Amino acid sequence: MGVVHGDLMTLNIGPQHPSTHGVLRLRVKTDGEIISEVEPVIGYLHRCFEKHCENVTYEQVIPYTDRCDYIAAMNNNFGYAVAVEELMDLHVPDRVEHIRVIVSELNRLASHLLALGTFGLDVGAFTPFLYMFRDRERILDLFEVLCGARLLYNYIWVGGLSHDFPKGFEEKIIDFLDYFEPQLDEYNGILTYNKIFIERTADVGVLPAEVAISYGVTGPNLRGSGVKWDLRKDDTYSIYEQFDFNIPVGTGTVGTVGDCWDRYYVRMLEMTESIKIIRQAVKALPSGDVHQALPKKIRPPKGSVYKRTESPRGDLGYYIESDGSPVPYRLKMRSPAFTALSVMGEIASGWMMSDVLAILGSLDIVLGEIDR
Amino acid sequence: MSDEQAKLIQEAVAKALAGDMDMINNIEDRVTRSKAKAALVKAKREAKKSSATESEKPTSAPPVKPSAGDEKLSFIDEVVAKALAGDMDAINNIEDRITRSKAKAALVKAKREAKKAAVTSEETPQVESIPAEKSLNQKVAEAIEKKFPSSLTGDDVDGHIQLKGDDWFNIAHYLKDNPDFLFDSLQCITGFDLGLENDLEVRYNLHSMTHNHAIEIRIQTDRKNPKIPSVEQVWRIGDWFERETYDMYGIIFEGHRNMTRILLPDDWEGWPLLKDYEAQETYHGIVVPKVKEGWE
Amino acid sequence: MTIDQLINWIPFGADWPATTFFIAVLVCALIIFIFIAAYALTAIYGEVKISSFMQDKVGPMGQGVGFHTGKFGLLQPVADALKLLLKEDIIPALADKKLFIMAPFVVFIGAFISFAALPFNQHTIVADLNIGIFYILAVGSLSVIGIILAGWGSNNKWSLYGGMRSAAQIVSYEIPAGLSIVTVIMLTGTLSMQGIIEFQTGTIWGIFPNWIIFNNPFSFIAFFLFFISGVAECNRTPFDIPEAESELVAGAFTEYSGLRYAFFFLSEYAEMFVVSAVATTAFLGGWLSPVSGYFEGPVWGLFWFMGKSLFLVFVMLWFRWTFPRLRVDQLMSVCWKVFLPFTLVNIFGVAIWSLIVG
Amino acid sequence: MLTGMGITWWHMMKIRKNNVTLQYPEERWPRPERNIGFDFSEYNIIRSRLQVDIDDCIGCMKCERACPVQCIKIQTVKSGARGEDLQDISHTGLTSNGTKKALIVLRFDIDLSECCYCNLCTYPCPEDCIYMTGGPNSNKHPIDYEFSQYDRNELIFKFAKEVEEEKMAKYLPKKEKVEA
Repeated sequence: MGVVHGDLMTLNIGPQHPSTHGVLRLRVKTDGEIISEVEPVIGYLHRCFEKHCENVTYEQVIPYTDRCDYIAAMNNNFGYAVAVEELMDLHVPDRVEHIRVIVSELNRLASHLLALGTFGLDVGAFTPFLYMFRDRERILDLFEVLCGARLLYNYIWVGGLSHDFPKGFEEKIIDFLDYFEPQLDEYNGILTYNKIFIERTADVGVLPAEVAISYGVTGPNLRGSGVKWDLRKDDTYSIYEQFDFNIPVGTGTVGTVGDCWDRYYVRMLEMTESIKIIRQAVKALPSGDVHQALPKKIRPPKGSVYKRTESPRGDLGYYIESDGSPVPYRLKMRSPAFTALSVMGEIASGWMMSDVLAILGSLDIVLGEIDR
Repeated sequence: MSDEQAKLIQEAVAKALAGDMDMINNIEDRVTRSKAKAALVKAKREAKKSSATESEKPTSAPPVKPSAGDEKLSFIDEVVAKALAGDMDAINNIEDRITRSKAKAALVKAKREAKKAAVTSEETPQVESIPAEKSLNQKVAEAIEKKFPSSLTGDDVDGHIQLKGDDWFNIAHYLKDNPDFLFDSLQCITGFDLGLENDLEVRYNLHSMTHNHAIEIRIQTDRKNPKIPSVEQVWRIGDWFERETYDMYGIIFEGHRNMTRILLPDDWEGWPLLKDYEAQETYHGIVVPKVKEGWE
Repeated sequence: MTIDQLINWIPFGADWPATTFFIAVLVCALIIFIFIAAYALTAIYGEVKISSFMQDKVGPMGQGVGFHTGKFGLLQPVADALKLLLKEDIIPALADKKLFIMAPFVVFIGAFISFAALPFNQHTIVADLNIGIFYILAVGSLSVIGIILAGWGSNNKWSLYGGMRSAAQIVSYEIPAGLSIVTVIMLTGTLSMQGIIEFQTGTIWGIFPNWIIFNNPFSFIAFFLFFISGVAECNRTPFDIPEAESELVAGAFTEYSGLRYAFFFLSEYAEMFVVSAVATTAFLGGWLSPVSGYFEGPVWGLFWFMGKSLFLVFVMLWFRWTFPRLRVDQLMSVCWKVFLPFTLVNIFGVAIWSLIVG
Repeated sequence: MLTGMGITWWHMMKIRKNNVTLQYPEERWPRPERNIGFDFSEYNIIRSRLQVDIDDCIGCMKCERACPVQCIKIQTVKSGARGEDLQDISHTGLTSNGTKKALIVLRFDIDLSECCYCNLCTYPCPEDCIYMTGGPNSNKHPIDYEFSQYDRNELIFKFAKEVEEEKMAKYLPKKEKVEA
């Protein structure tokens, strides 16, 4: 792009930058506006999650998984619980399965709202961010009623749940969904089809499908590039096969397939899908006791398991090796944001300064999950 | 212990085994008498064990517990066997409370084993009924064996495939390009420390987007200088996963273009996830563990 | 109440002409400064309050305990002013001292001087220059120098970015603004602000006020062009790239705090007011009342003038909370590839129009 | 372009009261349930602060084991007779639901600066004497989430009863007394 090449200056989009979604440093080589090379530097938020897990029993690992991806803590718990249950081949009553699906889909809504809001902020639109956070507040209130906490829930346990739905909770969820559905096309009106927004995001940071697969990118970023891959459908866990929902895929309506706008729009469509799932799950909610299958002492048999679930950012994989003791021998968490950030170096070089941040925002990374 | 004392003890034990206990009882020196008694008990136990082995019951009787008197154990076995056959009163009318509870526990254990045996027996027929479709792992293992002889180490292939590290790079290429495998996405690389002295292991979870099937490949390297060929060129995500495994385990991936730490600061000593890792006291003068008085 | 009326109004003015002139100028400057300060604070409060309505937030509410910001947060501007005055003025160690200190004042002077030619009322104008509008446009570009000084002076890469960007932006948007004013001058024939407003008296077909905006289709387009390039000139969204929070932290003003930052703040709002004032004078008939017969007179004039320009300032606020930000190269391409040809066509159009219509 | 402006205009005109900002000093949390219709006593739990009724605590240390960050420290000593009331060190022998206490709790500290508020300790407690204040437990202890301190060490909440040294010496295990 740039014809005039002065000597390259390295610039640190440093750990304390307003739009790096956490503590991330981008070491950037640039000669003015055009950025020729981006190298993300991570590790500022490393809390040795995996070393902790080797000294803590299976029940006590759950508050740690919350703190990895603190924006979608329910999905983390869910992924971990499903992995350990497969290790112990423990079967969970139906009501627990339904509640788990409802709760993690609600958390997916909250996480997407945050992702789209901050993406709007990176591109400069300030108001949609506040609209989205106003609605996210409602979901957090619901979670607060359910398990006391707004962000780090420690709600889904291995083998069941910590609390059951309080009386009248289902109606509240339905009220929220009825309120929330029309808001979506309000966001579309103010941001998605806004000419300047389209100009800023179409054809920016295009991520071709093979590059995405080779970089292990998953979730909305991969679906934005046109690959129809969603763990809830392709490698079903829990009871997702009982619900019918389709998987939105980037089609390049505005720019080319796989640009920032596609990734943004895939998340927007995914929200409508999640609403569909929640409605079906609430309608089909059976009765039963959620504490029934909670094992007294979790001692999985020797062996290892690698289980993947669909978190709002992509494939959240848990590799757990147990040696029969109540403490995991080795626990590795494959974080989707980690792979999404690794592709940053590839697709963000050659763009302008403000585009690099727009691409970063569209990848929707969470540093807690990257640095573990 | 002088030798005549030893002789005296052996003699006393021999007599006691034959049933005449008073020889042992009237050894006046307290120490030798207790030694003799100990020797007697040991002798008895050997005798018991030798007799117990040939009388091993065909049914999955509860394993012989060395506790309590030996004859009591065989009594429990019979009672449990009877209870298994359905006649419960044998157990109920054991008057001595301890043995009755032991018998009941043994019964429960026996039942559970019986159930488990039944469950596995149901499963196994399914697998045998479709022998034609060999599991994916076997197919991959055979393919690798054909192309790269002597690179498979482990034989048990159902859970994972154990490989030797040396030509892992072209195996990886082969796995990626082979039309009926097409493992185009490397899901996760997990470093693994098998134990304090034995070696390190790296586990690759591969997945194919088109065929939607997945396998796990494990490669072991020794602990002193762990070296594994890098697959960074094959799957681009390998770059960061390998750097993280290096960061945590110290496994050096040859051929990796930028083998540096990714999460920890570059000048951090030690590999944190090894089992024998001690955190360094201070890092650039900052005391690592948080000091807090009024606690501990 | 121009300066010369003021001069002969001062009692002992005749024998020391120089000092009386100086006093008169001083008095006018003071009045304008107070006006700007008051206007800026209310504009800040307005922006925060209106934006909070637009965004479903509560905005500065002040009820209850402790020294809060008054009933509806009315004391918020006072709180802001106090904060800015009392905050410590940090000068970065490696900063280029002279430039760093000079920058905010240069920017403020740029905005402050152009108040001299704004016609608040039929006869309340500080200096009714006969080249009024040309003077304002010329002086308006002075603040660019200030921003570049700030960018270079604070010696950090980010503010340098901000400085360079705003320089490119303001300079390039001066041209479409200037050219769209040319269309107005072609109609009115005079450069002086009062003259322009005189031209717009009377009505077209009895009901429409004879404002230039309704005069002909070309000048209608010229109004929007002028207004949007005016928005770009004072760095407001969607063109607020120099101090884009999400990219350059605060652009050229990152290192400033306390009083110096206050001056930047004041000059930004003053610049907004100047642009909207010029837009109202040139296109919306300054202090003329929309219903040509009634509501005349000096007080009404002031009301109309302030009403129109404050409405335009409100529209600028409205822009800010609705639109995302343009990228720098898009900004440039919009200016050179879209606005410039349009304005040239406008000039050509107005020329033909005035020929035909006469 | 204009649709966007339309939306902000419509929002401005229709000033709705259900915005979610909470005026902290005046509207203390739990705020009147404005938009979700749940009175805070119907919450399952509220994660505010850990509180321990030391009279009910039988010193079983289950909460200490359940804590993922090991921020609870308990020391107990065998009391003379099971369930016996020891007035001078205000040790109640019986808990509120009648179980006899065999241990005297010398030290029950929770370091709330390290506590991660995951509420895992309240589930295994047989006497339900460790709980989060407020919400469903507000009858036991009103809600309290404003306990910030200036010094980190003051965040170590000591729930055991303060007793002078020589009074407690009587109950320390005999042989320890001999050496001291």
